Amino acid sequence: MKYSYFPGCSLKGLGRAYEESLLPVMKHLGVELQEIEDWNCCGATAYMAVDEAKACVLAARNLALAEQQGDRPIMAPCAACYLVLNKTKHYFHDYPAMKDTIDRALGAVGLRYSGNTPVRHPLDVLINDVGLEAIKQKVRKSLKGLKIATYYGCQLVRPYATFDNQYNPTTMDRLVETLGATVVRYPLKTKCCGGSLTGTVPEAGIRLVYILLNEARKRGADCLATACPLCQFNLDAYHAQVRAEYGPVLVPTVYFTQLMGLAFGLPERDLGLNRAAIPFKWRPTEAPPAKVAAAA
Amino acid sequence: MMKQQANGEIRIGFYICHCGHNIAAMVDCPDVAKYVEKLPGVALSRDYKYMCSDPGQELIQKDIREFKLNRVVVASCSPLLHEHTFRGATEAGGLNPFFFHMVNIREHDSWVHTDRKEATEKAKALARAAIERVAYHQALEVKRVPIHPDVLVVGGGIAGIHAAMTLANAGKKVFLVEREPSIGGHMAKFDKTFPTLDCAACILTPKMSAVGAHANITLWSYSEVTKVDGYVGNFTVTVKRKPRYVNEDLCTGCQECIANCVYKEPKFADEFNEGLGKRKPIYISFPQATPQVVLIDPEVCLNFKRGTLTDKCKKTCVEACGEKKAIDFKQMEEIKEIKVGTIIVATGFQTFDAKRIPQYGYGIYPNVYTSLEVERLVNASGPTGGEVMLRDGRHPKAIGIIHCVGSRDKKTNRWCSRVCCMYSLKLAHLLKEHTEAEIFNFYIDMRTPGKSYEEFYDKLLEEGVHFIRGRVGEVTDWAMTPEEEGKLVLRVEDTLAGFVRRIPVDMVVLATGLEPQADAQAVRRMFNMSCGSEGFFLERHPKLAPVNTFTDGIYLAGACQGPRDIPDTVAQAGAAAAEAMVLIDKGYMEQEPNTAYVLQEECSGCKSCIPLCPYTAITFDEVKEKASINEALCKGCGTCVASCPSGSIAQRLFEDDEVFSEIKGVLAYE
Amino acid sequence: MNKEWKPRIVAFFCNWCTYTAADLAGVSRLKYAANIRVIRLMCSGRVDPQFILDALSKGADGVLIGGCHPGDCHYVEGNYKLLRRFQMLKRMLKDLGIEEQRVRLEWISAAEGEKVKRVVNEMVGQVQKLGPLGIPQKFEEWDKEMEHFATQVAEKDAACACACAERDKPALATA
Amino acid sequence: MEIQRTIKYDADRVKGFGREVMNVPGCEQLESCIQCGTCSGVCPLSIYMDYTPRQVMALTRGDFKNEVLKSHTIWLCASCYACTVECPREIRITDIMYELKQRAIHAGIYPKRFPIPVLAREFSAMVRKHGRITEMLLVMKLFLKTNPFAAMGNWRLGVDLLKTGRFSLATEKIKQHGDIARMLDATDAKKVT
Repeated sequence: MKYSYFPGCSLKGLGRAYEESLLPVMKHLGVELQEIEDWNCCGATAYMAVDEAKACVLAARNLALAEQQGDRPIMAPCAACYLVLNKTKHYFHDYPAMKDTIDRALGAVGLRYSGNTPVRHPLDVLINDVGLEAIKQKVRKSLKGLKIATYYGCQLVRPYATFDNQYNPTTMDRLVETLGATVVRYPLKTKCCGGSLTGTVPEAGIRLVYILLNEARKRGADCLATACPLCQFNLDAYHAQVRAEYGPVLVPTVYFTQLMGLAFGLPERDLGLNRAAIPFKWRPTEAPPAKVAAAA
Repeated sequence: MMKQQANGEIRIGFYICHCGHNIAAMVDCPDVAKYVEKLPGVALSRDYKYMCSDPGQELIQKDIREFKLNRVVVASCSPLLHEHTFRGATEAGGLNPFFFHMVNIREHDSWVHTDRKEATEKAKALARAAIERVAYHQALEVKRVPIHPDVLVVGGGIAGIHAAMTLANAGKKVFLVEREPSIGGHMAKFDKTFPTLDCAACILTPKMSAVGAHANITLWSYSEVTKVDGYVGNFTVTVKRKPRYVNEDLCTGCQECIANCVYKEPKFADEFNEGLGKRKPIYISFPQATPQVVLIDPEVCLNFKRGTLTDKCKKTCVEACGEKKAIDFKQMEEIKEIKVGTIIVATGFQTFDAKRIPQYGYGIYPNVYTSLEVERLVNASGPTGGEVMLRDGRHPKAIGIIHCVGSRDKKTNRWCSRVCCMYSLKLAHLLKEHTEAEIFNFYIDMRTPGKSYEEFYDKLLEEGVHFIRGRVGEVTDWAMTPEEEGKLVLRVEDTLAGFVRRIPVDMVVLATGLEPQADAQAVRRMFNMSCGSEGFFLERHPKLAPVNTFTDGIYLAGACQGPRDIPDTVAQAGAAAAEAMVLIDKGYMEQEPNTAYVLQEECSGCKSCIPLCPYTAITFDEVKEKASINEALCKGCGTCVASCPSGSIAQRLFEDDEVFSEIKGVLAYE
Repeated sequence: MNKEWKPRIVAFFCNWCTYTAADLAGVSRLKYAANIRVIRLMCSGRVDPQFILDALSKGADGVLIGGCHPGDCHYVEGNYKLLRRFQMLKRMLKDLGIEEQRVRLEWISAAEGEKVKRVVNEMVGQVQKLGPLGIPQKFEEWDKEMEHFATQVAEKDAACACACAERDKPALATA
Repeated sequence: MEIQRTIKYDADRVKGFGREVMNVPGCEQLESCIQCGTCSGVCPLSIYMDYTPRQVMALTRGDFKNEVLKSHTIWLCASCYACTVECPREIRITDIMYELKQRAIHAGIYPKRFPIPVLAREFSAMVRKHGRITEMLLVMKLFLKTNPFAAMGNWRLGVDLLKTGRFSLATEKIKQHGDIARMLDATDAKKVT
């Protein structure tokens, strides 16, 4: 299984821990990731607000580079990138005018985009390409006893995701259950984390963060599992502001890839667990010695 | 050309209709008339405001006599609308009605084009085609098919019941086929009916028992139509009668067997009560069920589960039945074949599956109900005896009723289901009556068209029910505030107040919409009908033939044709019955003489046409070694004509000459 | 070709589905290209390949056939019968060098007024791109060519005739 | 008590504005809005908005350009697409919000010192220059350009992030960063025609 890997800006910055855990986990599962050479910012939501055409052009450059560097599906772990790249692909097909613009802009730097390369999210790949069975095989330290609120956030499943239900996604649930953890019913799993508003309109953003954390706590979750760097950042980094507003709600938020790493028994230092502001202290118990003996 | 000469001198009268502005606005009618005037064979050419009006038709008749016309062409609306009218006029003028041909320049021209010049050119081309064609027309005789006097009514809801009763009371023999163990349909499940609030049972059950007792009605419940052959006046219908393991003629409905079933307590989900109640393996759908005959559910009856051979079950029901000997575990499925002349399809609707909108939490939160479930909940004969008790045993203090669930939504069903607003108002009233709870109605638009419906809305407003104009975003159980704890919370914009609200309630009622039955497509095929884009059966004309289908002798009644309430359904059922009676009392049906015939001298006897005919109208004459067509059986599709390698089959009204000249005509115009 | 050129399309619609759908399009006041001329038949099964060829040879630039959806035929299976014929015809047209977009078969139910609009507009668009088929003109050209050949052949015959006469003379003489 | 007229005269409309928006790719469906309010009902931020999303739809369709572009609503939209997937008329409300944001930015009308447009502009400027985003720089610039006090208040956060190595001070760059500018110009060139 080979994929062109599009990290996106966040995974090099705020979401570093996501990349740090994603890469070893994928490697461990025999999924080859080829980072797109000289990729650029996907355009993201902010740029959409400035100029849709330009945003699409930015995204298209990455799609074109990926095609140029090998006929592989693209894997975009950041929900925002995943959405923008897919949106661009849709617009490219649905609106001739947009196609012309993109062709024109790419032409200016000697690139071409066919519009065929699929853009996929790690969850999609793990469930549909790798398969839960294969993942189960790799579990060394079961996450038994860990209660998780799976938090998908918004842009991962809306509006373009085809691999899961928009209203009640379940891929991450099934995944962490395979790792041995228990999923608590969390009706906010696709609600918005406030996105960039936490920084720009704190009173609104912080409230959303609080609601998400507080509901997770009320439902007895030990942590939230997320698949988006911005979600993780908002839920983790603003605890001070949340405390100031509403009192402390210290539910840690981890990337689902970090949980996989733990379950696979990969070395902790490789999983970027140290990067969280609200530390995630829970650890799986060692596999029963009998197994070890058998293995030896 | 031969035939045309054979027809002698051709004198065509051409008439183009303005249809007020409908045609004249986009087509230059006088100009078309002028163009046609010069065409060969045209004796006179006129434009006129309304050809279908009496003066218009008289004009045709007058001209036929004065100008010795022997062909008539009218360019106006669709032949499906007025061909009949003008054939009549032609005949009244003393000509064979089939010397007439019609040109459609309204539906196919003036209404669909925007450029007057182009539309006029098209009208000329189409007119010319008709002129070329009509010259070849032959005098034809109309075919008459006798109508079998018996009627089949499919579906025993209020529509089927009313249609059957109307016909039976008029002395017609009716077969009423119902899929469920009892007739009554959805209406039997309702508690009260809007806007008068008279109880559904009180007005329906008398009709039901009347059906059961009527000498002219053969009632087959727990049965399904599986096959329909033949054509108007002469259908052969196959009906499957499912085994109820109880002999209908012997069972008196005493229900001793139920009382004595080995299961002391009912423990199986009860379909009639939407699964809110329980029944035994041997049961009767509901107290007033018609026919009053019990049935056995082999899925759960011990006698079947443990195998009839190893007699483990005590068969207490058989003992209880005693001398009547009505219970028959060996009963088999029965196949009946009946002959009828006309068919009324009244197969009804199904309610929208609320699970398809997960945001509303049906199937996730136990206190989210569908409207049909609530109908049973407030019903005195329902599972709770009319006490509104939630699945968790509590009594609701606040209730939210969400309108338009599975209606007016492009992602589920686009159409307005027409009855939800009114039945939601009714349920609001009944729930208020039963619970004194605070009640919120969430609607997009309040639709109360109908006699004293708006007044009913006023009544509810006076009763202090809250009406919030806004489509609920979601139903959830996560609390923002203390008073929301343990409640279902509806998040909605109060669009009239202009802000978003969170409203905690104990019970949510989903006003699910009406949609076509799951098997509507199969049924449609079986009866050779069409479906509209939303899947309801298609009427022949939305205004002028609302109960007819495109297949003669098959009529529609009730919600299978589109969402409608009880008054409209009953009215339509009456109309369908009347349409059927028109044929029956007339005794025959006139049919287009568009049958195919073999040109004996040219037939090479290759037999390739014989397997093509779906009506086995073509046989092979072994003596003459030629095919021959039984025109009584021929429906006039013309498939054999097009397929005959030696071109030795022809079709009346669609002779090759006629079609070729029409082609020549549409293309000749420059 | 002058800009004014508008394709001429002959359509054969079955009475029960497509013709009714076209009526529906009218009643719903949908707007579509005026280049189409509809001929009504009881069933698409009545469409004889000759109709199509005849239309093309008489100057149609395209032919559209509309019938009920598979399984919905008012006459049970007329549309299937047509489909078989149609596929064979398509092959033949290909051999004749007639672009396949010029002849189109569509299943349009009585409820699909929208589809009538879409299909007609699409087809007019395609045929507009292809330009005129102009078979009648071609016929004329061919006729001219034939005359030309005919005259040539005639001359040849004449020439050969006298040649033979020359050659045969002595024989005749000896006889 | 300060009062102001709320009545709208036809002169307050910018005729054709609604049509203009509806002609933009992705915004066509606005025509079929039935004002049911589902968008507001599911919008997590509707509780802060001066106009609810539904009202923005109505105002846009009704040609009330100034009201729409001045509203906080379009800036509060976090583009979570809840409205878009829930709308019973399949109106892509989020995309319409984007379109309105763009128009506001170009028209230069948005609440003064309201950081979001600034963020958007800084963001795009940085992308144009480096091809990638270095969040640290972005955030610094943003706060300095809007209100320094917020920057102070959030300083702890900054430190946290630096400690956990999630905020690098090194600028992320792509090799061919000239390309970005060239592409973006080509885009404009196209748009002029």
